[in-house]
Amino acid sequence: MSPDPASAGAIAGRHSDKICASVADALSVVQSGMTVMVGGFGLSGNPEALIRGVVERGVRDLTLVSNNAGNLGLGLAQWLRAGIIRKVICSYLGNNEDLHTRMASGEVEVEVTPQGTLAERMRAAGAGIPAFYTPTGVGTVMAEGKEVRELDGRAYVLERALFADVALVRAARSDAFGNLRFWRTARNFSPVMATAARITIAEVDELVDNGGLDPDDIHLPGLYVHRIVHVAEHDNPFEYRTTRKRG
Amino acid sequence: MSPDPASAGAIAGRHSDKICASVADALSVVQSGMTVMVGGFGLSGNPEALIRGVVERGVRDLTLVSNNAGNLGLGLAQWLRAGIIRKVICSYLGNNEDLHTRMASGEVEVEVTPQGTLAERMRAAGAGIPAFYTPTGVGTVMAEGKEVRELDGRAYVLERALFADVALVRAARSDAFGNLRFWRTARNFSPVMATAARITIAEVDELVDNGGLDPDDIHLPGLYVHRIVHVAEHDNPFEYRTTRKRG
Amino acid sequence: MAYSKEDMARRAAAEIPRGAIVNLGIGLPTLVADYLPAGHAWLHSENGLLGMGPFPYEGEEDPQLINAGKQTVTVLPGGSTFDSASSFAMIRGGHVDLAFLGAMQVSATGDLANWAVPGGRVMGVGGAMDLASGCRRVVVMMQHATKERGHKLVARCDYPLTAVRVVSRVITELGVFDPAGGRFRVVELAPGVARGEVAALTGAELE
Amino acid sequence: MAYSKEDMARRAAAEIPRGAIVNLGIGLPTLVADYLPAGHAWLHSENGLLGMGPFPYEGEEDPQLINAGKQTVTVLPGGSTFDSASSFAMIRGGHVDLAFLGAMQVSATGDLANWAVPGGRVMGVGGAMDLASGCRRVVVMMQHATKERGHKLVARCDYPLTAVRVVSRVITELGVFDPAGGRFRVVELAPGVARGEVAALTGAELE
Repeated sequence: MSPDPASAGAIAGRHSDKICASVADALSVVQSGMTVMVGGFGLSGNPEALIRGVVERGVRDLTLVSNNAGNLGLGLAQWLRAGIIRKVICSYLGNNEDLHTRMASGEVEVEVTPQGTLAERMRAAGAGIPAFYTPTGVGTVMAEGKEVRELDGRAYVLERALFADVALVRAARSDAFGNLRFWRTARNFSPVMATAARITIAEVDELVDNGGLDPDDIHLPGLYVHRIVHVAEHDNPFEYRTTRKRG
Repeated sequence: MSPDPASAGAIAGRHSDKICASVADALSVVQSGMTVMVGGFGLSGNPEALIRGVVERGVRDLTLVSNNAGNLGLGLAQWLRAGIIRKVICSYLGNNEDLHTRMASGEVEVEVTPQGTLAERMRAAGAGIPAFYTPTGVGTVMAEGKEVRELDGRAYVLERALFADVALVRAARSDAFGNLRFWRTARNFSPVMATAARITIAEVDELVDNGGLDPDDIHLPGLYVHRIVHVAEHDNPFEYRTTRKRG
Repeated sequence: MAYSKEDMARRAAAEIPRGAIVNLGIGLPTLVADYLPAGHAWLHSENGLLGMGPFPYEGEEDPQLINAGKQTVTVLPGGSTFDSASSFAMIRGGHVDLAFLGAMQVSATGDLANWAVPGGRVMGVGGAMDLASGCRRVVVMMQHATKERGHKLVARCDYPLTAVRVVSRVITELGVFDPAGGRFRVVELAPGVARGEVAALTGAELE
Repeated sequence: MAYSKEDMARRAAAEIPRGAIVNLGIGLPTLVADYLPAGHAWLHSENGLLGMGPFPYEGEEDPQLINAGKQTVTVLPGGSTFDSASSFAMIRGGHVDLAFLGAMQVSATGDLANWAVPGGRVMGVGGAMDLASGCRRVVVMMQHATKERGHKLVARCDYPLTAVRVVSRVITELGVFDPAGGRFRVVELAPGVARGEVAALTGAELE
């Protein structure tokens, strides 16, 4: 497909020929300095090949929006190790040493947002809602510097839509138009990220023809997806492998 | 099930034994003066048995929230003919004579809202968002009496969440917990209405055991559904039956 | 010779880039679908359908598969269904590239009036305001003037507004016109239509 | 004799009405699941799962089926998966009946501090603020005091707040306590625990 479907003007059709031959091809629109949303919850549901591909592409100064920023040196921690992140907007750092080190040194700026507010800000961006009131964070540091307003006797904080240049998501199945299905809790932030980004790139485990998915069975309609790359193999690492004994 | 699951206190479990033996049983929580949301787009996807059942129940002074209020004497026009509606909040009246007559006589108050704003106000109610800014309606009568605010150089109007006491929805398939699947464009407002109402009653074409629906295949999770009634037969009237010639 | 309705629909179809997401309003705009090559663009219907196909063959109508005009339709391979809040999130969020809408009045600054006649029956607004203010580009298709030769392309709308400064282009039986800051720029005239004739039927200056 | 962790979990489970939607925070609250009869309540995990089941049998772990603590879990019949915005809409919208959360401090007016230690490492807030302010009822499970016998049930939190006036009940190894407008109401004491002992370890008056 052409290098940047978005550069051809506001209403240029962006919904043809989405299938890319390689990860590098799919990522050809990603530039240094961009804000990039990456789906996944911890190490689960990560677009693994796209994450590696961004490092290989050599872009830098990225603002990363993701619930976490990798962990245990895996996933998005690879971006931290490669030194290509300027800022992280996330809800949870945990014991991600790669992030703690770089935050302490000042290399990476970190903005922490409540997880539900993070999701809703992206949902708002995708839905054309520039701002909304939420009870989350009222009376806490999260409300500092923001408008707080009482409505029907309860206080709410005004939160703004959160946009991105690019979203990288992982899906279990896609058709040629980019209608996506996710597997179990790998869905998490990916659908709203796809709505909030100017360009969404989907790494899909399985790719089928249009018609291969029933219209009622689609988690994310293809009008939110602009580039598709089929990646059959994934590491799917466990973050905490917990089991019970067979009784 | 017990008469009113909501009356047992704020955190009383409302998610057991949802299956009702009859339409009348399912509707036993509906009282005069309530605000009732009803799913469907025109005559498509209507909860037909519940609509009839509300008339038979004899409640009145209802505030109806629905995209339309029936048409051609069918669907919710039955409520108009029965004289049980005090107010309608809708986006489109069209040539619904039953509504025009009663609006003209002053029997029924009509509040018109843009269709997308109607949907988003219900989505907000369900999602704990008391108010949001939208570009829809700025510079029109829809913005009169509402706060208009400029954000990043564009004007937006503040819209408020829209709640209901009860939502009546129709689904193609439900399990015992009330996880719902809809058929094609019969989905329309039903999912957001279910989130915005204190009690949601679902009329379902097919009822299966828990486990009969895959967790990834659910359009509306059962935590938004409180009463289920299985209704196998529906009229499914056509509003405008348009066809093409076989060529 | 002025454009026929079919000419207008064909001309409108030429506005649609390949791979666009398009919403067709009720009335004249619905004819545009007939002039779209297969696979060229994706039709969105605000009641919760993307990838809308033509009317069904007789005997295959599904009362639960309809468009925003409540007509029975079909869904194409690659199509999807969704709820109303999701559908209008697409519209409001700028994910629908192009809307073709009917109109009663369009102003030379792009204001649109297409939902209510002063003193007329209250029909409601449906999705018109959402479409007009949300879609990336709005093209109006309408008769150039009323039956009584009253102006519909005007300096300032006196009908209730649908949205302010949203119309990019107007296609009428007399030609194609762009609101341009107080005047209408003449993009093209239908074959045999004289500029003077258009000027007389237009309530704002032509450019 | 103070409550064991298992006693605390059993006591917490007794707070759950049949048919409730429940979110269990990380740490102590996760133990509550072990004391829920099958089918009694529905567990919600904020990363996008309702109807969460126990840990999988060895060999059946799915790295793409996890809870909010990133542990592998299972899904029960009747369960559903959804995206994060939908999941937090459930929480914020008051559709989750009950949350059990850990805490560093709880004030006698129900303020909760459970996400950051002053001067400590920035761990982030995750879903704690959303859960605390959104769920219909918040029950805290924690040790009554710090290892150094510092107060955790306090008159006023001096740790960064998670949410204001949200905690209905606190379950500790010493008993069950309700924030009650500036004092803690003693709901019950663990067997053999003296009121004076609790008073010494509590930073606000008991009632």
